Amino acid sequence: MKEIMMLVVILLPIITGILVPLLPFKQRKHMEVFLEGLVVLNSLLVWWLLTGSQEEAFTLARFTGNLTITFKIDGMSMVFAGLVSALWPFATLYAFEYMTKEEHEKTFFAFYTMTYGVTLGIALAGNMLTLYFFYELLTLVTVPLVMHTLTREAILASRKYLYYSLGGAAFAFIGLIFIIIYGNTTDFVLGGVLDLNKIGDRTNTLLLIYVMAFMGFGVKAAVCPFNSWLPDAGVAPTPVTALLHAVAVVKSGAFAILRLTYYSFGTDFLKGTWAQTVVMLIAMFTIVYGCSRAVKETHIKRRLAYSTISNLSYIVFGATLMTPLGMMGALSHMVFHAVMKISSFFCAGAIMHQTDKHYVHELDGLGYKMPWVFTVFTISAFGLMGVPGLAGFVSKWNLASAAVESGNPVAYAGIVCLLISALLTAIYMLTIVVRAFFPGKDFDDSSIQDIKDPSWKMLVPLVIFTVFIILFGLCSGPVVSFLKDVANGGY
Amino acid sequence: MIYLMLLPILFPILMGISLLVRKEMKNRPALLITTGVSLIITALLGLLAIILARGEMLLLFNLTATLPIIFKIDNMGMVFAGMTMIVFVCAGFFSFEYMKHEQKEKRYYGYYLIVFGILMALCFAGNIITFYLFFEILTLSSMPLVLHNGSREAVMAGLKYLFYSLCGAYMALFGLYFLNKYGNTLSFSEGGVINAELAAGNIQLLLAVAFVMILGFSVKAGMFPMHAWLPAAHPVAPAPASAVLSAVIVKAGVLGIVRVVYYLFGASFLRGTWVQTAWMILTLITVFMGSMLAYREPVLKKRLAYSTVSQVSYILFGLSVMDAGSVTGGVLHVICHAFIKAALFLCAGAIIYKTGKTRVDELRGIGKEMPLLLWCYTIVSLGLIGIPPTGGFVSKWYLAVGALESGMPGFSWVGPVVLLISALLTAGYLLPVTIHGFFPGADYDYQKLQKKEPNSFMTVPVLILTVLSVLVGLFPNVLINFIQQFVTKIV
Amino acid sequence: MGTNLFSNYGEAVAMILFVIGFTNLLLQKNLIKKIIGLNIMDSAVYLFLAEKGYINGRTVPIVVNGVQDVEAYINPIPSGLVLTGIVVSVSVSALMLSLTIRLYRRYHTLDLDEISIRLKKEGL
Amino acid sequence: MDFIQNFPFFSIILSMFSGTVCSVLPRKAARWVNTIVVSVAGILSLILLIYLIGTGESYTYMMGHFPAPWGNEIRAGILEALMALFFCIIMLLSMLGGRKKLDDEVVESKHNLYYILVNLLLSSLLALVYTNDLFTAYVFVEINTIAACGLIMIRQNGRTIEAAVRYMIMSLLGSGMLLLGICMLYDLTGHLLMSNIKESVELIMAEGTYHVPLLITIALMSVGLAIKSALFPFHAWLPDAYGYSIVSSAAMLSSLVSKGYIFLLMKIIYRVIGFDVFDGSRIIDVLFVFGLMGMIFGSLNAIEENDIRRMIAFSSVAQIGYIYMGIGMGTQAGMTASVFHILSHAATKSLLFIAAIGLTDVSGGSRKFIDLTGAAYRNKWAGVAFMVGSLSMVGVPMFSGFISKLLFAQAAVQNHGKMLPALIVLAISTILNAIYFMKTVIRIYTPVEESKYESITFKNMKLYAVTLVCFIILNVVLGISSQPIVDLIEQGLAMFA
Repeated sequence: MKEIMMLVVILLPIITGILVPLLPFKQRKHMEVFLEGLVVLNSLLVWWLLTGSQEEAFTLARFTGNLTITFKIDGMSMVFAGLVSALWPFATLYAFEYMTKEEHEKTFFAFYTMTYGVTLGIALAGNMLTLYFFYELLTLVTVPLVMHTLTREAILASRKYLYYSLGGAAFAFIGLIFIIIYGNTTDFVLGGVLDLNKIGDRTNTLLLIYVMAFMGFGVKAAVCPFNSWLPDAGVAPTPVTALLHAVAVVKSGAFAILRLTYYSFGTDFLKGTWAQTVVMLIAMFTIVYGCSRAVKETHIKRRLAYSTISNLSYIVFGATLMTPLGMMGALSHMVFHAVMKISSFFCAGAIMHQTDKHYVHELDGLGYKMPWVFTVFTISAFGLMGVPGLAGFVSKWNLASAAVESGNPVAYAGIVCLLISALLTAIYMLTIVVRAFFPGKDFDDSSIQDIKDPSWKMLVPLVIFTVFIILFGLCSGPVVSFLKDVANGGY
Repeated sequence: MIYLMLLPILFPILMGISLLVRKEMKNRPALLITTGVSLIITALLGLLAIILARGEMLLLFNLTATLPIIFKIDNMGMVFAGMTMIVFVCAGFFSFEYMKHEQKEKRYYGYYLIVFGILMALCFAGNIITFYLFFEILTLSSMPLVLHNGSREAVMAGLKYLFYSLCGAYMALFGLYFLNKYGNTLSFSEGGVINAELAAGNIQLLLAVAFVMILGFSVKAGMFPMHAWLPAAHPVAPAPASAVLSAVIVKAGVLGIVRVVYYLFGASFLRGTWVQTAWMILTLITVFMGSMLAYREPVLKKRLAYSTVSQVSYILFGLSVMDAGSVTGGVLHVICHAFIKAALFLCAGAIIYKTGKTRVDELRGIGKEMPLLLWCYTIVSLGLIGIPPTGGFVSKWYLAVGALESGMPGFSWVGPVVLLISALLTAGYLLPVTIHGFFPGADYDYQKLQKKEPNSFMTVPVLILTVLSVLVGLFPNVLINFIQQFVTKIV
Repeated sequence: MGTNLFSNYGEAVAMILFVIGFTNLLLQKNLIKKIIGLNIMDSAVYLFLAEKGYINGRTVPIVVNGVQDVEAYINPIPSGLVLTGIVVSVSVSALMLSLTIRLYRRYHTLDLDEISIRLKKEGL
Repeated sequence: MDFIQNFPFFSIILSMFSGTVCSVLPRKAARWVNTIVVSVAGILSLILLIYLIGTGESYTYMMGHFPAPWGNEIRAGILEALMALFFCIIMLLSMLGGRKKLDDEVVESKHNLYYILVNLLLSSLLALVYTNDLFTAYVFVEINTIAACGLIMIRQNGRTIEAAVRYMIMSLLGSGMLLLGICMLYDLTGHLLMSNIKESVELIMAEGTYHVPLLITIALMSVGLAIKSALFPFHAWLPDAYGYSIVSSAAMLSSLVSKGYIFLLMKIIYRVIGFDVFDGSRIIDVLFVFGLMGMIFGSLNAIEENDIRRMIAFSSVAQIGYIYMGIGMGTQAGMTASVFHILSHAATKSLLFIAAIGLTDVSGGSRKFIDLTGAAYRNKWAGVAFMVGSLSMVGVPMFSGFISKLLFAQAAVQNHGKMLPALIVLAISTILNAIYFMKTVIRIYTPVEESKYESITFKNMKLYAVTLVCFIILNVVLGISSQPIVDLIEQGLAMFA
């Protein structure tokens, strides 16, 4: 029974999305109710699935040979699916308010909702092929969202996004092939499925392939040098940028990397090889690179996008530690960063929506006009910096202590990168905050007299996310221990 | 009873927040009363906590599974706490008058109270995590004090302060990660927490870590090479704020170093290593350089800021010697310097408030205009130079003697020499104000002279501080015995 | 090697002819010359076949006065192949020629490259 | 012997005669005859396929009463039957899909001629598939060439004639080499029937004599066929030929004619020379390298192209490169992948051509991308079809392209020497495919404010839409339930050897 439910939670949003343009809604409100209702329902279903007892794998279709489309719920899928399904309803709610200013929102909501299903597909994928399949699908359903505004740069951005992702997939595909050939099975098994007898003396080739596949999936996780699509994709409406380019899409890239490293190639095969060093260095470089670009950037959303790039590489760095602790750190940052970044993106969106200001230097003194938004933004900024008592600190702590535990000198250097990036994060986030709250002596707020906080639809998600940032920060015990179980193969 | 120690922390913070969120209040007296009362109450609560909850340990909650938030009032903490309370109350009352000619008083008092609470928390922190938590929040919450007047210069200085301190904080955090692995526990315990068998083989690594942590905290303490923020940040703040910054907040860095060196790594672990040598060299450089710069500095407040740089490094030098006597001297100098520097800044503030003069060469005849103030100034200056019978003399005496007794090759005499030279320089940069103030010279026309003695809001705090600094010098034994008895435990 | 070459000079000539025809068909600009090249190439192959099919001192497998024993005749299949091949090449050359005529009617030239340049100009 | 065993012969002869009949019938009748014949041939081969799966072994069928080695033979195995079936399906669909264009673009008087040519093409293809005799193969290759040339130039304008001439020249070069190769082989072995030749080739190899001539022969034949099937760098004629002939011709040329030659080559490799001998020769590496280069350069040309039809044509250069790469790997798996790719590419490419024509029609007949903006909204069916085709080409799962990519990659992994180049080029060419196909898809789905072209509704393109749907279904079937087909191919290859 529950096996079928896995399929249902994936298909329900997709069907809903297809229905949205077809159904004749009397007025916008009806559509809102319809969508929100179904999304919430789906999320509830997902949570019901996750909290339920362990289920068998469910095989949907069968490609050539033993390649199947299979769904299974294991620890990682619980984390990712839970995360996505927790965020989506809020994001949708926020989108209703935001999209009032945009055109043909029906198509937007159609694809937006379909993406939900596809992302769940990635989360629940039971083997590499399924993951790959939904990974490709994700690219396709999100492209219309990127090119939604249909401006020239939107189209260019969507093209770039498409080329990068499909190209990345092409390399990930090679990895897939090797897992098929050299693995006992393509299913995800913590610790890897490679059959060492089959490999024989071709270890180096396989490592090379691993690096290729890593870079392939890394395109979505925006590792250097394949990250330039992400800031460009910021032309999309903010709900997209916030949820997809801070959580769903990019995290699915990181998710895929985790799957590849821990569940397919296996850490004991990769650990201590040159491949590990290479990917770790890539991650470290990206961490610093993203931050420094963010500091240079003056467009708010692009700045946040760059910050996302570096934060994603935190996750990737955790993954490349190739220890259970590292995975735990990666997962925790995956969750916590999602909450923090989505709230900061929503703040940026709210600012744009209320004031049509897009650049940092335009924000002077807005802090007192939109106190809610900017308080939330400040908190998320502190969180991203890793101020103790907020979510960011915990995940960074996990990552860094995992790096220390791993005893790998490169990882020590990685800690330095983490801290440098924390400092840069402080620079690029707090300059915004300071501008907003301390506009300077001779600043006249006549120009921004009539600016005020957005309506509840936008504020509710913001506040809730903030609460979660603080909660995770103060008593992250349960979450972290759960993640630790996941990383150690519990569930 | 044990929760008592939370009151002096939470009460001012809550008061401050309530002040911040409350909308601009019209009648000034109400604001002043609230602030004043809460200052007094906080001080009393602090006293109460010290008396009643002393030596007890309070585990508040766990940040993560392994990171408890612990409060513990030990002797070292008491010393710093007492110093903090006195200075804060004095400076607070001083600002009631001073802040008349600044806007946004409410915001100022709000942050002032918050900083007070956080400093108390720092003093009472029972483990390094708690300390680090409040250390970072201290930076964030004291920044508004720096950039209070919102001028471009102030904002820049504020950001500089912020980024330097964060940089330091993150260096400390870097060490934290390693302590987490190589230490038995993270809570402060006399003689260090390093786990011998874990540390075996990683000594060099740990030494490097220790050095990084010392550097990190020494950023707040304005030690060379990370001192550049201090001369920029302290002078731009309102005078009472700079008094607090210079007298107390820099001491947070000192406290951090004390905690790291004597309560985490342990003196025995570091004594005689390259870390001690390098650290000592840095302190000596700072001592000399600070006085030198102060000597060349025309603007009074900047000059005082530089003097802070040099004086705090006296303390650090004392600590770096790791000899009972010198450490005692250092801790004693913490107190003396706090009183003295606060007094000096308040004087400078009073002068600016009354006459608007900032440069030393403008101050000719100031002694005729406000004799009482200048007398206080002169007395505390003598103290800072280290002329008996003021407090400064005692502390410096202990510093020098300790250095000599420590018998370190070279430094045992290089240190005292440097201190001596710097003392001379101190005389060189402080006394000219007195001299020109009282003996304006023949061409000073006494017709234009009118009394500008500020009202008691300003004079009383200055007087109190002066008297205290003298008292420390006159009856040092009480303090010294108290300090020595716990210093001997940790050295 | 040399001796072998001399002993079956027929095949050698066929090969040379084939190469000549091939290069003509490939490199000539002029369509007619290309077609001639084509024919040379084909006939070279037929020559080759015929040469291989002929055995010294035997006669064509055509029954005139009573069937003699098999040794008297050469293998008929190559000759059959040659005939078929000739038919094919005739038809092909006919097609080519007709195409050439069409092109010439349109563009009044036999130079293929020039034609394609014209086409570019037409921008069709 | 069962009656069903006659079917190959029937289908060949039927289509040939119907071709001649078409010349005298009126236009509509001719069209019907053509349609019926193609479908009948399809059905026949389907029955044959089922029959063969039942018996599980191939058979040779004696033409006339001369037994081997004198007589002429037809051979039918699972693979042959499958190919024949597939060719019929594709041809039928392309004819239906292109019918409207035929009426628009070709003068009435030429229609009969067109149907004649199509029937001839079909018969020659079937003959190529079924024949067991090299010389017959050669003859039908020529017939095939002539028919194809006719198909190209049926639409009378300078471009097509020029294209036809170029096509002719190239393929004549090819067939010349093929012919010479055949003759030399005959000279070496004294046989024309594939099976007999193979025996004597094995003999030669065993004795170890005549290596050089054998090598030359292999080279001549494979290069000849490679030229005819437009393997890079012999593809100069292809873009014009596919780009300017009428759509159904283009579809058939790209997905049938060249594939017919490739299939013949495979047959030669297996049934004449023997796989191991071929694998031993250098030629296989040459084919491999040319395949790789084709994959890259074809796509690069396609990216530069500004004309949708020519773009698709160039993409088939790349796809043919895939097939030759598969052959060049010299493993059974690689061969299987190539055969599967023949099918999937046939399905996808003709779909793309036909969809493209629908898009250009609603864009004022212009094939420039700038005019195609938003075409997918004006002709929804064509838009969807084109998207499906593109996704399949890019190799998105659930479509046929993905499976062939999968098979290729798996095959590549088994050949250690050629693994990395193959895989990397595979990945790169995927990216390039993505670049030009997705660019086009985004372009046609970018709405324009006020379009100057009227959009077309389902009513006035029923047949067209139906064709597209059939193509899409074909694609998806190949993509999802490919396992049985792959099994069939493997069995068929086994029967070959």
